[in-house]
Amino acid sequence: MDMILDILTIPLVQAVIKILVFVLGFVMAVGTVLTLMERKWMSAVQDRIGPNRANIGKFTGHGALHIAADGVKSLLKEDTVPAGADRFLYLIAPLFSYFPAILVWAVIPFAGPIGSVTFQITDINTGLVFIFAVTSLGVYGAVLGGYASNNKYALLGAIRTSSQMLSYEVFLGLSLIGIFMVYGTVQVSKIVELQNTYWFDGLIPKWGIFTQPLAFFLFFTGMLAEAKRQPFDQPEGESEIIAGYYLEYSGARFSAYMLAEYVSIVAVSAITVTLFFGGYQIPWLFPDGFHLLGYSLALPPVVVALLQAGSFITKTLIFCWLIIIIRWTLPRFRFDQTMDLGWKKMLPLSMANLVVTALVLLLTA
Amino acid sequence: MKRSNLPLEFGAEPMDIEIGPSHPAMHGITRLSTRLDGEVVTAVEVEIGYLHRGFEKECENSTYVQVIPYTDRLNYVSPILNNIGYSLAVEKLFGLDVPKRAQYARVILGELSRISDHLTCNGAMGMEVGAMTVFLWYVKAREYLWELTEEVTGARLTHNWTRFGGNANDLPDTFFDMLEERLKKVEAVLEEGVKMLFKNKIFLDRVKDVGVLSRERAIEYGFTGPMLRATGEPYDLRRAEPYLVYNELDFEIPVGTVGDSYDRFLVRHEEMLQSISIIRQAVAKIPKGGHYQHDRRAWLPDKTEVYGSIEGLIDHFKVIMEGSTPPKGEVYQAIEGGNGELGFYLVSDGTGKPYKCRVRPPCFNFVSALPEMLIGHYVGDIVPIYGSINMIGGELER
Amino acid sequence: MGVKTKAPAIEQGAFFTTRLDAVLNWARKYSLFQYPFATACCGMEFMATAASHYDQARFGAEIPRFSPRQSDVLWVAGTINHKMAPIVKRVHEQMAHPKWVIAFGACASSGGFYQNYAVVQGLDRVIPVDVYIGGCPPRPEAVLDGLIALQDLIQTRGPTGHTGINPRQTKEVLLLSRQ
Amino acid sequence: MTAPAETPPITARVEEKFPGAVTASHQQFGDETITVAKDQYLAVMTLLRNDPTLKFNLMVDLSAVDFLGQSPRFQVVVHLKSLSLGHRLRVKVGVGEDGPEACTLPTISKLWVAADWYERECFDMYGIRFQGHPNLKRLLLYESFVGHPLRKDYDIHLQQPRVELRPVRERYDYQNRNLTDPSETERRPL
Amino acid sequence: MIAEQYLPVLILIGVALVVGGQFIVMGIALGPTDKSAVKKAPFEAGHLSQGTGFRRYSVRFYMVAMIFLIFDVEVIFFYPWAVKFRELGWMGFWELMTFMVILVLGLVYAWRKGALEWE
Amino acid sequence: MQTAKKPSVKTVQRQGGFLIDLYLPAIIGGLRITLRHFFRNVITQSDVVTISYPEQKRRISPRWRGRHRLTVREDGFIKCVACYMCETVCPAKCIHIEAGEMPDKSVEKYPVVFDIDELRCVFCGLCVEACPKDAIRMDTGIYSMASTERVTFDYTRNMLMDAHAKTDKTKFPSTPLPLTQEEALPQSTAKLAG
Repeated sequence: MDMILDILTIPLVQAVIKILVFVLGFVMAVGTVLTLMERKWMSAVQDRIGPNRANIGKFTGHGALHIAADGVKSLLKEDTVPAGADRFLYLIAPLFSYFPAILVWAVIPFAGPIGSVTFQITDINTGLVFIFAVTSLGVYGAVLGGYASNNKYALLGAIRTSSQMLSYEVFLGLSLIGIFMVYGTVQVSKIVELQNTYWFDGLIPKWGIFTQPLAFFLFFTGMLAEAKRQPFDQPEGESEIIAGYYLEYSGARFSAYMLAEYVSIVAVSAITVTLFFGGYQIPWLFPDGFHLLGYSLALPPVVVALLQAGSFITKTLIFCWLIIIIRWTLPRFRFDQTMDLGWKKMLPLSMANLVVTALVLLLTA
Repeated sequence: MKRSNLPLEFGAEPMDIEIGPSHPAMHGITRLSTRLDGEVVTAVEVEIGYLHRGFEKECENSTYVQVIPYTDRLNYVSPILNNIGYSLAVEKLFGLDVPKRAQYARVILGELSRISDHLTCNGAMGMEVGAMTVFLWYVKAREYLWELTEEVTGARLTHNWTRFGGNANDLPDTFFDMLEERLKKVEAVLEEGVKMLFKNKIFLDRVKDVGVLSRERAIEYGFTGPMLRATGEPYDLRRAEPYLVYNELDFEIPVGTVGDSYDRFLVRHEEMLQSISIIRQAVAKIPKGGHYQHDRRAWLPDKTEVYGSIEGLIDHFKVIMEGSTPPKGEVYQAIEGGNGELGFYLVSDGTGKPYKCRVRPPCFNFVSALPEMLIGHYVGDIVPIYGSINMIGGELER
Repeated sequence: MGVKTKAPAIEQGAFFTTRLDAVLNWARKYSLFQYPFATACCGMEFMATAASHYDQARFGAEIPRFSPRQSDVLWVAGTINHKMAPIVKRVHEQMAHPKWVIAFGACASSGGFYQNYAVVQGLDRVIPVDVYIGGCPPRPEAVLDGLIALQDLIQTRGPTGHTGINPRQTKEVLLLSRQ
Repeated sequence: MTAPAETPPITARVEEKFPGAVTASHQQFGDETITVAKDQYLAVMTLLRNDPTLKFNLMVDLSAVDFLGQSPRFQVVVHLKSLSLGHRLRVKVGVGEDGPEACTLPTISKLWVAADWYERECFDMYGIRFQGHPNLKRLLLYESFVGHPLRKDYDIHLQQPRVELRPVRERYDYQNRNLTDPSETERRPL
Repeated sequence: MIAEQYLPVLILIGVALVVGGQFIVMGIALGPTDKSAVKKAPFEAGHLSQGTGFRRYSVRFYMVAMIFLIFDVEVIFFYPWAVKFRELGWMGFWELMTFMVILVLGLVYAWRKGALEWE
Repeated sequence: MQTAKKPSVKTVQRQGGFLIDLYLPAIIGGLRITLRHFFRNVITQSDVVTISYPEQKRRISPRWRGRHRLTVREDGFIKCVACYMCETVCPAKCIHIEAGEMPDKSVEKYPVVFDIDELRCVFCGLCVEACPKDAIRMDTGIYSMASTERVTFDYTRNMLMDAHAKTDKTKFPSTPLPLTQEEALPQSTAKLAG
């Protein structure tokens, strides 16, 4: 028993366990389920029922088995490689889509620490910069895939992806600077902790959304674009360039792209929640329990951690849902309008946000 | 459109890319061989004919009444309008009078058809710029209308409903029972469409000032219908050359100001509302009476006559075996179809088969003007422009 | 390139009996990504089938993929004329295995009443067809029946569909009269 | 067809400007129609478009009729409409079949852009060549198609496939109008 | 310290590779293959593709890449400043404003020059 | 030709302005609609219009033109007299009739072969209109035909008569018709039927 506990105290072992639980147990699972949920949710928006027929005996699970069907089928589908394609790049391109979606989870805390045990895979002290760096890796998946396909539509998709990502990366970084300034740190765990401080005698939490409302909109928009979700899904451009960069991909590799897309939705939601919606924080819940206006309710640390994890997961799922509903509400931008929005509207706005934040902070300091 | 002052080319190759026929935005049947400089369309060649079904040849080898099912499949989104147009042309050739009730019925179903045409067009335009939900709602609304027409004609979209001298059958009571409720539902869907798209900057950005064609150019190209009205020319055959009972009905002709995709969208939307009002007026005014006036040259007598009298049976046999035999001559009859002036030019040689049956397809002109509308725009603009012209393959290529 | 593409290894056995195959076919039949090759009037009914009232998404046949690589079933909805025939043939050949074809409506199935110089008298003269749906155009109910027929076909015959099977030699006629 | 006693104003105007150009005219079913001589066709069309009392700014339709066995064999029919003045006119012009220059007609696509595609379609369907047309090639059919299907001597069932057609067993061969598979019919009497 | 912090990241990279790689490996292992010429031809709406998909692309796209490089590098300079912002106070603010003004000028220049246009 | 009425023209209103340029109001407005649908459909399913087809069936019009049937007389003999009217009028030429005569000349003619290729059929209903004997009808209510084989769409005379036997006469009541010729025929032919 002691030995097990000893092993558990090794940070690396802890990290592996966390990876297994958080990434494989939560992120991949949610990403997979989202593929179905998107179909169900969009059906609800469109007054339909959505997939519900796949069954084993009488069990259908309201369509849950369609995930299994899709997965098995895609593996058995022919794996096409177009003539003239760059075979190696074409082969490995889908891998790159997973980097941002999965690496991001390294620094995202699921709950507050209990003693020395943290619920964060690793607390890199340059956490935000790490997020920033990793999200920009996602472009490779699309660009390499589109470029290697030897297909003109795919090429268009690839170029669009790269331009769009480049354009949105800039103000994404700028909009985060406001957060740095407000919380004075780039370490993600600290930012989340600091979001549990309050204005007006512990009444209103200093969540990112309240301290940096404009930055939230900028960041969320940028993140939607990074995840290539509507209204920024020009790289896929269903009705113009058919399927964009993954046009030539079939079977398993196509599902790899699709799954990566959903996993990155989860990642985007998690980042947004972490930075702007208090991460795992529940308002007025402190490590020792609730405190509000003098009233308090003491809770054991494990319960607090569980509540926090629950809050984080709930918030993340709400954002996943929101992103999907947005997709089925809005039309998509034209490609040049996406670029215009990025360079000509979002970038100046994020600069202005920076200046205003600096001014406000200095004047109130 | 604003042009940058950078030199256009730094050794970049233009990209020739085939868009269509099997492409989501081309509705399956048009091929645009485009040349792109980056994202900008610099040259377009339109190729059509992927749905050419030999309509005219088939007509020349069919009797007059057998042509009616073929006309259903011209503009298959508003088939009854085609039925009406063709029947009016043949009736003009015969010199037949259609009972008032049949005329009103034609107006009602014709306008229902027009609404379903515009619903499909506007919905598809939404879908093509990414608003899938609106499209599905519009198709849902169209479904309500199709149930209505099914109630009358016995088919959802290939109705084969008009005959020479009236209609195949009368509007049943169940139709009138369902009508108002269905129209209300359609109005509710349109209202939702307004809220989803009309003030949405993303949508406006996509459709505003794209595919502009001036009034003069539009007339040069022979535009009619919503496409022409969007440029500001209030040419509507229901008013310009009234047919059926449109003179007894009040409606406004919506016109646009700029002539871009957005105006076309708005004009179609407004036309749907006008059509709903026309239907309400027509339902209020529809007289009692017969739905079909038999003429022994034109089409079958009533079944009671066939079963009951030898003359009726002979008429019946004659008209089936020889076909309807109009006098010699030629006739052109145009009506306001879903897309514009839908004209039928018939040449009769006195036999049971039309010597020549030509249909003047309104969207033929629109597609021929595509290069002018597309060049200089972005790849992304192809979609809303193409969507706004409401290309209907059956009508375009016959 | 002849009519017959080389049958992939997995497709050699035409009839599957094992449990594993049953599972795999189950997955195939409930995950039918479709390539809507909608050319004419039938395309309107295809829309209607996909829309809220009939919602063919219920069968897992939801996602229209306009890329032949990603689609499993080619819905040819509408007339195919001789100008279009090479294109539909190419698209079909470019589709990744396993693939199925549904001829949607009278024109696609047989040419319908267009018996003239322009129209191919049935899609099966160009590419093998797995399911025919009659009607001009068929009601969405018929379309769904066609889809169910295809699902039954996939479940019983595996990934081959009709390719290479002489329709006259088999007695397994999956006629659906569900009314 | 004989000209009616009272010459309608459009026909009169054309005859006034180009005496002898109108070879026939009628007003059947209220559609005013003139038949013009082939050599005067372009001039008449220009007049119809530009004359302030005519102003036919909308070219509605252009097609042809094949009167097989008559001379001239084809009749190109143009429908015109004036949006400002509200009147319509049908212009017909005969096009012969024989001779090197016979099956041709000057293009009016310079006058109305709309005529461009209509003339291409007419060429495609009837084989009438429009001189001066910028891009006279097949529109609806494919380049490898031989013949012009709307000519009366083109058999409606003559197909020209572009891909190898697979053999299909059909109960009826609709091309040849016969039963190919009689064994399966039930011929027993009731 | 560094190793401890970043080792999990390495493991995560491994996880990402495995998660993505499983599809690729299984797809190749399980999927049927067909090597016919038509099948392998790139899809272009049912036509034979003319020319290759690898081509030099319009210069606009490279312009964006360059502008991005410039701006992104500049943005990086904000990071240390932002973190130390409270300690630097007004002095730091004005220093940064100078920097920002230059950056904005750069953006305005690029904008005016049409480098952000998509024609 | 009727005289033209003066058209009243309405210029459509183009949207624009500052509020729209902000993007957000419209996005929130749109989200409100979609969310309303979403919650209604998730919670009460009140907006869901989907018909779960094979289980649920929607009412179709009694006039719906479905698969054909060949009607029989009261004595069970086929009403069709092989007059070729339907074959003549059929635009799809999908009807194939071969006439035959009864040995005892009790009826003039009857169809030895009456085939309809339902795959070719375009369901225009002209055959029903053209039939002088009310022998062919399309009111079987069979609106759905799908099969994996082309041959299954070839309906022979007996299959079409089966369809008559199975037609739900209550659901698709035949329109009242006057006394027809064959109803007045002598009952002797009844013996020959079957």
